[in-house]
Amino acid sequence: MRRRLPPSLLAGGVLVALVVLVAVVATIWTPRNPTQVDVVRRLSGIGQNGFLLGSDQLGRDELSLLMAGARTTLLVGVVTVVIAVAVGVPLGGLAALFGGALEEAVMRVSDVLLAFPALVLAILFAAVFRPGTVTAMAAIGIAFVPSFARVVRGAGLQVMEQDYVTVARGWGSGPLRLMVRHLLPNVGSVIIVQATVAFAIAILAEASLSYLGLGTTPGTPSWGLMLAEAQTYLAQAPLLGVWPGLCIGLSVLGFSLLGDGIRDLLDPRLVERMAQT
Amino acid sequence: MTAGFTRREFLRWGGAGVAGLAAAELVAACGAEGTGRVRKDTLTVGIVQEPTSLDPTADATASIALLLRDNVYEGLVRLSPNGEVLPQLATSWQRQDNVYTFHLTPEARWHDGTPFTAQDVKFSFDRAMNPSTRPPNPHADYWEPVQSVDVVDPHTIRVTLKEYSFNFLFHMGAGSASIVSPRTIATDATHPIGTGPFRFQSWNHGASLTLVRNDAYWGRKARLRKVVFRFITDPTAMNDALLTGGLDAIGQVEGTQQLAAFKSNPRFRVMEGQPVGKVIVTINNASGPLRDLRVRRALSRAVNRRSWIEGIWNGYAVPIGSHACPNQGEPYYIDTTSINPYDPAQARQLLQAAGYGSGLTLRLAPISDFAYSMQGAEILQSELQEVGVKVTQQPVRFAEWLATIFTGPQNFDLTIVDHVEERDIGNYGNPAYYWHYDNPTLAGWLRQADADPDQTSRNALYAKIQRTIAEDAVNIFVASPHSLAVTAADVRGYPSGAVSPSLYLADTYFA
Amino acid sequence: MGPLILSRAAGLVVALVAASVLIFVVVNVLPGDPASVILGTAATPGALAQLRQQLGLDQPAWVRYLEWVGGMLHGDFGISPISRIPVGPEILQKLTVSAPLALGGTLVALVVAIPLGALAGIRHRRPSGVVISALSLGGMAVPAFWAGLLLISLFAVRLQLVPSGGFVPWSQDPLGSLTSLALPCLALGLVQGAVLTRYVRSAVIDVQRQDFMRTARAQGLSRWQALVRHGFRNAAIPVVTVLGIQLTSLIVGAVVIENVFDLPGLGLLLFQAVGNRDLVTVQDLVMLLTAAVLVVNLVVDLSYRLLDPRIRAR
Amino acid sequence: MSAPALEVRGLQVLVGETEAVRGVDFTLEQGARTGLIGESGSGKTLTALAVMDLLPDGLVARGEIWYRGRDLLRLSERERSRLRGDRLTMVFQEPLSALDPLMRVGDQVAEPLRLHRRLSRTEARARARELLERVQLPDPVERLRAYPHQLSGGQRQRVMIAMAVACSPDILIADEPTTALDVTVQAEILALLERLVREEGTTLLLITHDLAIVSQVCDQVLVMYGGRIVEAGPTAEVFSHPRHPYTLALLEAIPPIDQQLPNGRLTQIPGAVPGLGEFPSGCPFRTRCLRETSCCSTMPEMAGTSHPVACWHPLS
Amino acid sequence: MSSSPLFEVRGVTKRYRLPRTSVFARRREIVAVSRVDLDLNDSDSLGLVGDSGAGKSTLLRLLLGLEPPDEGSIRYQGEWRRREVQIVFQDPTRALDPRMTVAEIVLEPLRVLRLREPMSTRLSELLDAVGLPRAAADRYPHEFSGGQRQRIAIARALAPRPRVLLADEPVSALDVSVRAQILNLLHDLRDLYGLALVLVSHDLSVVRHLCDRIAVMHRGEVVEQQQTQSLFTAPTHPYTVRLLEAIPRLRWRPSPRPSE
Repeated sequence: MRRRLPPSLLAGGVLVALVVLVAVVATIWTPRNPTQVDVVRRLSGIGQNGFLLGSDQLGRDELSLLMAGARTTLLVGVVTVVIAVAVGVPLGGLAALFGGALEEAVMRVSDVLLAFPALVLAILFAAVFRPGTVTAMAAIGIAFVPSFARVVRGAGLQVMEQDYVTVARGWGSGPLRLMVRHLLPNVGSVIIVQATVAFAIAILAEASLSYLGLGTTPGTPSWGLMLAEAQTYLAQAPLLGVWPGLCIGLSVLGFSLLGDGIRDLLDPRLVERMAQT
Repeated sequence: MTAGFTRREFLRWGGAGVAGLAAAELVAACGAEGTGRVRKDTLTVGIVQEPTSLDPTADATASIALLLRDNVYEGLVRLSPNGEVLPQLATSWQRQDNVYTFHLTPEARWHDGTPFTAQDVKFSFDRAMNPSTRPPNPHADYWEPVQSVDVVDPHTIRVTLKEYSFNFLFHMGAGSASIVSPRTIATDATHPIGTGPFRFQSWNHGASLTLVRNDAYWGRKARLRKVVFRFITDPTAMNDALLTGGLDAIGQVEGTQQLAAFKSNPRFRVMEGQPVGKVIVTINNASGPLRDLRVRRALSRAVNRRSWIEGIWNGYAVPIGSHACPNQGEPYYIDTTSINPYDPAQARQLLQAAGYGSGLTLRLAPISDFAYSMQGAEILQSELQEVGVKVTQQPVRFAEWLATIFTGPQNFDLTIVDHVEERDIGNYGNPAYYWHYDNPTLAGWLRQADADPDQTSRNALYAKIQRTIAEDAVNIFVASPHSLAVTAADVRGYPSGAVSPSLYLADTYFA
Repeated sequence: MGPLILSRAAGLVVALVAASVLIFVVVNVLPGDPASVILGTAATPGALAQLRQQLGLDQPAWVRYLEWVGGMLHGDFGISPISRIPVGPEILQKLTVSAPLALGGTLVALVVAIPLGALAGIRHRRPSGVVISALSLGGMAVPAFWAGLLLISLFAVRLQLVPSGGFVPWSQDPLGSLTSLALPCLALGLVQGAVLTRYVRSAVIDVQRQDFMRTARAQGLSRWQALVRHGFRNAAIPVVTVLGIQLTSLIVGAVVIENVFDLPGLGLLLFQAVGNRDLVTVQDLVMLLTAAVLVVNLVVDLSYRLLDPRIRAR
Repeated sequence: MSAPALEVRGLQVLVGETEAVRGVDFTLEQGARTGLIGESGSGKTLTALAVMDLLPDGLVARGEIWYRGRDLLRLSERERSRLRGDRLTMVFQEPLSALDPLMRVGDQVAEPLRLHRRLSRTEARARARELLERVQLPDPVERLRAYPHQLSGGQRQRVMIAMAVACSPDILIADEPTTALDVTVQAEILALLERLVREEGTTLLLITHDLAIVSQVCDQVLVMYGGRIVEAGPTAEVFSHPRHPYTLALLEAIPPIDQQLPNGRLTQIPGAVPGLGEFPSGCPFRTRCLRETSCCSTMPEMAGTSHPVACWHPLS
Repeated sequence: MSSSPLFEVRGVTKRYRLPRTSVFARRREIVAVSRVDLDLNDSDSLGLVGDSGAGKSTLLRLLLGLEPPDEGSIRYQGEWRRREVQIVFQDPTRALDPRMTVAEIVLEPLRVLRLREPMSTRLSELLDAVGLPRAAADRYPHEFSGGQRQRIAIARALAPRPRVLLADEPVSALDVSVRAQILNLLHDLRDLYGLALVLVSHDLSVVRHLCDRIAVMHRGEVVEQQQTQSLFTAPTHPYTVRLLEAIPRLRWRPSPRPSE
């Protein structure tokens, strides 16, 4: 069956690919050393003194900082999502599979965890451990766990109600087999959608934390940090407050669009609707 | 530990008014008084850091003294904005060798109406000196030279020192040397009772603190009826508040990048004061490669002071070469900036000679509460990278800095901090001090200098001390930032020097 | 409904206890001894021990936990070891900033999201609907603090209409207080509104697909009449359930926004308390925020049940 | 014979580029009960929705629908809503989802009365109670205050029917009204529907895939396949002498209830119903038909007067 | 014929507890199946009819062994119930894992039950038996029509060579024109493999067509159990009578014509 790709998938794919590309390029090359201070040429405008996007309050190259910032952003996104998936998916899967007391326990714990706003958790973590990228990633990742567990449980329960699972149980398929053979493959798309959405939220959360000085440590380029530093210079160099924000916004947009697109692509209801009308 | 190195001093730059020349303004303004229109009599001052408590002996936060010392609380003496010792509760005093006799004003009354007596001074000083009653504000060293405090009569008190101390009287102007009432000390944290020209009215946490004129003041009464301190942490917001009329004065200007705008605007007056404080990159002299003089010298030479002064203070700072700054509070200052000039090539050679030609990695712990420290870290990282030294940053909150770097395990290589305290060069005589500089000869010179009543020989000795510290490249000495204040154009008599720990507003008024 | 409220309330109590244990454990693993932080350079072993005793740190953990929880139940939130100020009144006072901020933000979000979302849902195939939903998607991608920065840069720095931050106390100048809250509420509300718009839109789209909407039109109602009489009420149910989640993220947004605009609210207090290692305040604040989220979720849950007779009956 | 109640000419329903209903003609005689038979995807529901002007967004109806001398497709949206629920009404398949879950049953039944008859709230409520009595809902007074989820499936469908007959419509379209119900309930609902229609002289269009129901209720029948009407005529005539191979195949594929098949096997139609837009050109049934010849690749017209059929090779 | 039946169901009752509506409310129970007695012999075909909620599907789950009855006993006399009792459901979309190919689906029971069969030969046999092309093996369920999906489900049920086939409304989700194909297939397979068949349907004509014996269920109970022919001619229970009367009958039928 041939289907038109959802436009959000294309737009999101392009944006995400762009971020990934920039991050990859930045690991080998940036126009200048992003941490190189050049006070004499600070606050250069666009194109001035050879700074394509200008320079910041310490004379660092804005473009190089942005490129290197993409690297940080992607790293945070990947690590948090991996943490959340690695913990949340098995928990949700087991809850759906076994039900009963286990499910009850998993759900209650995740209810309580959900009551902690992710950022509050991250602030707590920053206080308990040293503020830094690792702490931020761990906090955000843990904050995501309940939502993954819930989504996987919800989708898993639907799978468990399907007749093919009943048939498999009729043959005596064990929990492990049900999980590997039926549950995980069928909630896979849900996980992918959730992961892209989580990725977008992680980017936002990291930016907020870095802005507060609780995320990425200075010395490592980060969009949130750049915005924090730019705030003092809004009157002199308003663009310093625009570039990193745009980068954050576009990356988040990219991942949200990608998530939407994948959902549209995989949503059986939509497929049904297309076939019906 | 004898070091009087406290939060207050660090925060004076970070959180308090950096004042400047004020006395001249004060006199000049007197004639301009009202011609019919209603005189404004409430002054609103923007303050970056809110005090944590209103008891000047409670803890080391600089803004406690900034707002309350000389306004609400008084001491035996006070410091002028430029660091001269002026009479306060002690209207006069004599020194005979090691013994000071202070004559107290008989008219002073506490804000609760009880009379002020010499007993109150003895209570305050004994409390500060006795380890079991000593309040948390850690200025024990101010009373270190003191042998005993005796009440001669209700209005005379005698302080006997162990030996002559050049710095003793100066320190009696500090916030923690405020005289507190034994009857109200327990509640001073929230309802301060002092003897000063203003009395406390209200404290709206997170927003403002209000003082009103003490009409029963024993001395010259304040000219303002009311003073409101508004707490605004963000420098841009602070500047905006002044621009939009929400403030009459900024206690201290952090957003120096906007200073030009105020300077060119006739509605405002910018007061540039003396340089105050010593911003240094502290080197842990006991840590591995940093024990090597060549390495320390190399680090010093890798730093371009002009970059820092431009990048952080937009030019409002002067370079320093040793642990002293050119203001009247440190009269012994000499210029030592040529001892370790900016020279990356030589820095690289020195590192090569020390065996670190192939690279060196150092840990840097800037203090995240202070913008200068964080910005300095970025510059330092870049500059050291140029000479082949890799820096890994781990910012710490000030509280953590105190616990882990200043007093704690001291497991660090470099940190960046502003030593705002005046006349604190004595710390180089203490081998346990957090930079771990162990030089017994220099320690001897320091003791000798403090006990020397003769200004010429004392200053010569202090000059030798400053040079030695610079030559040993104990720390990287960067700059002394100017004290800066901005007020509305019609504000007169605003103190604009920051050698004094207080923002004394009794002489301030509107034109 | 009665037993339902009771059982939900029981669930809330269990969640609150679990949350308090979690917070207490996390906070009390904080490295660094609060006593030595307070004493700073003047710390002597004797003084440390004395202060610890004064702060009750020498007691076993469970005693301290029970005292903490017991105190809170009596409205006593303890005294900050740093400022020596009772935390309870402090929090109450900060609430005079944070509560209006959260309420204002919610209000802005609702005012933005409900009409725009409904319009986008009704016209989801037409250009105007697509534009709205694209805008809301864009709005979702904007970090609240960046929105704040942009608003500052426009309204405060360029136009100089409002201060770029800080707060004038209500008692001093109520109008000034409102002015200083205007931009923060806008920054918070616009971003939240963008998210909410998406939910309203999809709820309206979903409801239009429902069979009963076709039935309504079969009775002779026009498309618009059907939406007004049947559609919006039904669309409100999923939107209300989402409001709970929204409020959680609103609280998070407020913490950041208070930092951007330098507003002396709970968020700034929390941030500073963490910096000062003010354990008592941190512990109280996190508990309070968590409790707020849990209570809000409960209220949302109950009101959603009130709205829907299918669930009300059960 | 009076003028027909409804006359449909060349009706097409377009889903984007695809024709889901491909030119349909039929006439509903005044007071007649007509069955519209077809499998899923044959276009029968879309035909009904086109008549009611209830097509989902993005679907377009073309052709002519004549009602009382007016072509409905040329009326304004307002005029059509005025007819809907008053003169033309419809009963849907799924009575749970077709009722507003948040509104009391009484208010829903009263809605068409308030809208078209401008009755006051109390009048409408009184009428609603009468209507519920008429559809034999037990405890009508109590039921007025009930929400849809508190009723059983059969009761909900009675409510739907009450709404549909509230304004004594000219034409009532019932789309699979009993498919979601149990067999015993189905019989009651069909009996109710038939009785009401008979009493009021309402013209009924009953859409179903169940041939037995049509044979019980309807005097006329239309057979749809692949978006076209392939056979039409009086029910007895069409069922006992089907002329289209598809109609015959359908009838033969149903296991008889009253007798055992001699060989135990049913006549089966090969293949499956194609999806939308996948029907062959020409006669839509030709790929599954045993009588297919080359001429079947052009579309046969409906031919015949009382019992027309669209087939190149009709059964005699 | 063996003397003892394959399935011996005696006094079986199954209750379900509804989820708690609140911590204080007592959990309500519904009795899905109540005191049911049934026998099923080899090659028997039994129809289960009744309204929705009568307990037909629950009874099938009990026969399949997914859960134990609360009261009474179900005795299976064969060797290996998991292998020998297989099921076909109503909605083939829900019954096939969309992420597995037809080959994987059909062969899955052999893997789970660890049956040593030559997989590819068996696959071809099964596809042939249900009338699917062999090329179907590598495709996914969504590529097939409803009738074909039901054939896949039947192939899977046949894979482990069952003795009993349970069918829960196997044709009610299918188009009318496709129903006959599946009914004929079930008819043929039953005869070919000598399967015992338990067929649940609300459509009495389907049951009549495929089953020798019919059990009428009402509110969890089997109210009447008879040979098909006699049930239609002489129903005894009032509910059965009502059910039979309610069935819409085709009033006219084309007269049988000579086959083409």
